[in-house]
Amino acid sequence: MDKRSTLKDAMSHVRDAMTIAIGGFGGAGFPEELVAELESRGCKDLVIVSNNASRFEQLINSGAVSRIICSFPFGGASVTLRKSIEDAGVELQLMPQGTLAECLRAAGAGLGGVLTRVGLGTSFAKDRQVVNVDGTDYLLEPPLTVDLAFVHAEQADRWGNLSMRGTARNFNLVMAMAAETAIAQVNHVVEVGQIFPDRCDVPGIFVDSVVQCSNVGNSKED
Amino acid sequence: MDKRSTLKDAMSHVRDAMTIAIGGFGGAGFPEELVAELESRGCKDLVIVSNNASRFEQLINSGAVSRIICSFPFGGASVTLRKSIEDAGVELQLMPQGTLAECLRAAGAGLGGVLTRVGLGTSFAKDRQVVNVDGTDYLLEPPLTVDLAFVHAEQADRWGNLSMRGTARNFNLVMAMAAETAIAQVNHVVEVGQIFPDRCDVPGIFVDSVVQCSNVGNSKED
Amino acid sequence: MAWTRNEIAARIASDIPSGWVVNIGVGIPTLVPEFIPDEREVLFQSENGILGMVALGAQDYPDPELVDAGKRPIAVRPGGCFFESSLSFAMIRGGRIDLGVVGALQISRAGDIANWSTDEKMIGGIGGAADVCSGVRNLWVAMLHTTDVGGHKLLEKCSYPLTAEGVVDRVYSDLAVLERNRDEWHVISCAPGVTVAQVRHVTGFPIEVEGR
Amino acid sequence: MAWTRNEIAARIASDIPSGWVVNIGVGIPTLVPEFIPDEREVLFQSENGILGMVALGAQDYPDPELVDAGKRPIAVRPGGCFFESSLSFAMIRGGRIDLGVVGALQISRAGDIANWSTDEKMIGGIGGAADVCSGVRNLWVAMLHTTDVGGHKLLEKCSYPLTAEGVVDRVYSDLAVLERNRDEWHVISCAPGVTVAQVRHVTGFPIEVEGR
Repeated sequence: MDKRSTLKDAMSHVRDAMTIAIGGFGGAGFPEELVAELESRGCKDLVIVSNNASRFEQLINSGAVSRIICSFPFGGASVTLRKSIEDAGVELQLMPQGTLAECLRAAGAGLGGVLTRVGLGTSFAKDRQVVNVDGTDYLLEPPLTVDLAFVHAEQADRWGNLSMRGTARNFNLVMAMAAETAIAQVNHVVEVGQIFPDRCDVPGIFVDSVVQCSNVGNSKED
Repeated sequence: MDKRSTLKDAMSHVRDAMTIAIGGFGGAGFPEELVAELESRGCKDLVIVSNNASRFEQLINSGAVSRIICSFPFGGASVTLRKSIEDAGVELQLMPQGTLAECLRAAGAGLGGVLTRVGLGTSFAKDRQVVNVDGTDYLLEPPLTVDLAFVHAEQADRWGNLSMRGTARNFNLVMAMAAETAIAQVNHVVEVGQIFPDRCDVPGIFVDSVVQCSNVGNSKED
Repeated sequence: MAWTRNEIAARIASDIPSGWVVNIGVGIPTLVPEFIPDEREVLFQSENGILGMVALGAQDYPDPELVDAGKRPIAVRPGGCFFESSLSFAMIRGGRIDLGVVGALQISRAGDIANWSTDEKMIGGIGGAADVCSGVRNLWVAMLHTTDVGGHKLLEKCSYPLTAEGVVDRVYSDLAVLERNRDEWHVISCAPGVTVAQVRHVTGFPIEVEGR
Repeated sequence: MAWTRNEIAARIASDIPSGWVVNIGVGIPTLVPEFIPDEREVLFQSENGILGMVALGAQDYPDPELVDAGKRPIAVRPGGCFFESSLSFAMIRGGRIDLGVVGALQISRAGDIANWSTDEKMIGGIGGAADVCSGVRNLWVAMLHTTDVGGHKLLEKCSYPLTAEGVVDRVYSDLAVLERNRDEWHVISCAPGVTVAQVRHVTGFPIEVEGR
């Protein structure tokens, strides 16, 4: 069982019109080399699922993206990104950040959706089924399954076990869980057994390909 | 913020008729000293939530328990426990193990319940609401909130951060999450900062009292 | 004389009890932590996956893998911990966060908050705001009392898209600290030289007479 | 001549491809791991929170914090990992486990399985059986073909409480290996000296004629 892969081989999973979840929160835990490779592939009609959208400006400008599902596409100052999204006719689908995380988890956990009070009485409740449980109303948010997940980790072994540092975990676990195929960009590939069994943030069962970063140590500023 | 407590003080939270979730899977991660103290308190009408029931025979025989919510009360050979449960008129409520875990998590995560296909078409679907999501039926299992959780950890600090070993994590996280008040029995209390921030299995935010074990190193056989 | 942004933050900080876990939003709320005295144990949670966040020290090297919800480099204090997004929002939605301090565009009499978009097309970013505003045990809003042109932000009903319904407990503005009990609001204190009458004048819903 | 329990386990082991993740239940399934050749990388998951479970070595000291779903002491192989219950069942329910090998009391023509209780009062323990049987990608049942007194266990309909509906892919009995495709079953192989006719005789639903 050896999930190590070249960048090109791993990215051969990508097809037009796929839904791709991309981990990271700002630069922390963001798989930038996978995204750079995606940019070079000339795809069409991609649906991007990510917490933010600011790192996908080039992808959007190239016409590769038809929809973005995210919680915080850009801050108020991001005039060019907003214009890019409008010019490219990209559909922007906002979800509260916790609902986004939980819907990805639900997809990965084989659950039928998420019952949450977040968004009740707001525009986020539009088109949502309301389920009453013991007298309390909840929005039913459907599970969010994705074709591919691009995630990032500090360490991986060839079985796909991943270990992260700091706030880099963020969406990477739930996205790997929700994905048909998960590709991990990692800073270091270690021997099987070197990731301590109590310290594995994403069990290899959720990971399909491990790609060693070429740029370990480069700064990743937002 | 100092959550360290004596056994007696921590257990002063216990009242008759409370619902108490007790972590552990067999002996792994089982808070045996908290349970021993519970046995000595002469409670009535307790509802016990735990994966197994075999460690509660004394509590059942003393008449303290009115209901047990669990997945696997006893193996086929546990004739005396079965008799104890029947003699004491204890109501046995079985849940599939994964549903039990997820309903506890849902309670802790502020969700309205769990939509699962596990149990569909079986006796576990009895009295359950069925919710259809995009053409597929799911059972709606309500969240399982508990008054108290008794959990076990290898290490804790005075803020209640917990760290476990091996398969001792099991239900301890979701039970602490689901509880109004969570009491942790721990082998070792360490200084704040000694639990590595990447290696904290239960963030202290879910834990109210930390009780140092008196019997560290004793064998715990099932 | 109206309170400055720093004075608003300091006032909020002085009201946070020891032992509370606090999630802070962007704007004035980001100033709050620096006014917490060192001896008071207040833990800051950031929804991207950290409990025990502290400001980066002058000598600290910024770690690209260690940021707050505003993507600014931070550090973790001893006793802090990291976690993934679904557990982070389980804490928030599950009512484990004692306090959220957020900014706002509009607040309604019923405690509704609009703090992420001015526009029904929902352009802008909601981020974790809906989860935080809905989930925390206490929600305090730090804001200027009126718009740049003097319009009301405390209103009978919000006109902007809501972040959450009926959740605001207190407003800390440049003019006053107000507290809500169902549909009734009263003034806890006014900025120096500001009268309750002046606060009423710039508030779009009634403020109860003190002592009632 | 019927297969022994060990022979059933060995046959199952020989059918598990390298790279699969397998959850094994109590009874005959517990014998399967010892028949996996060392060079084949098969990972065993146990629902109490371990991936990469291996038998305790003769020199290993049993760790009370390290047990399998049957509460027996075990060890973890290099590359294994531990996790809490909700993530464990997320793996199972989410279809990440390639194979479940379980025992059974009854199997129906439609692939229903009853393997935890003989009694509508639901006395007994379901444990993780419902989750495993519903969630795994492939469900193989290891069982004796008939009851102690020769009664059918492979039936048109189960009479015992179901564990899960329509999930069984294969049955490995002491007499034969059977595979299900919707409501149709066929024999993959018979134990030495056992004929398909003999298997039909002790099976409560039709078995397809080979080659159809």
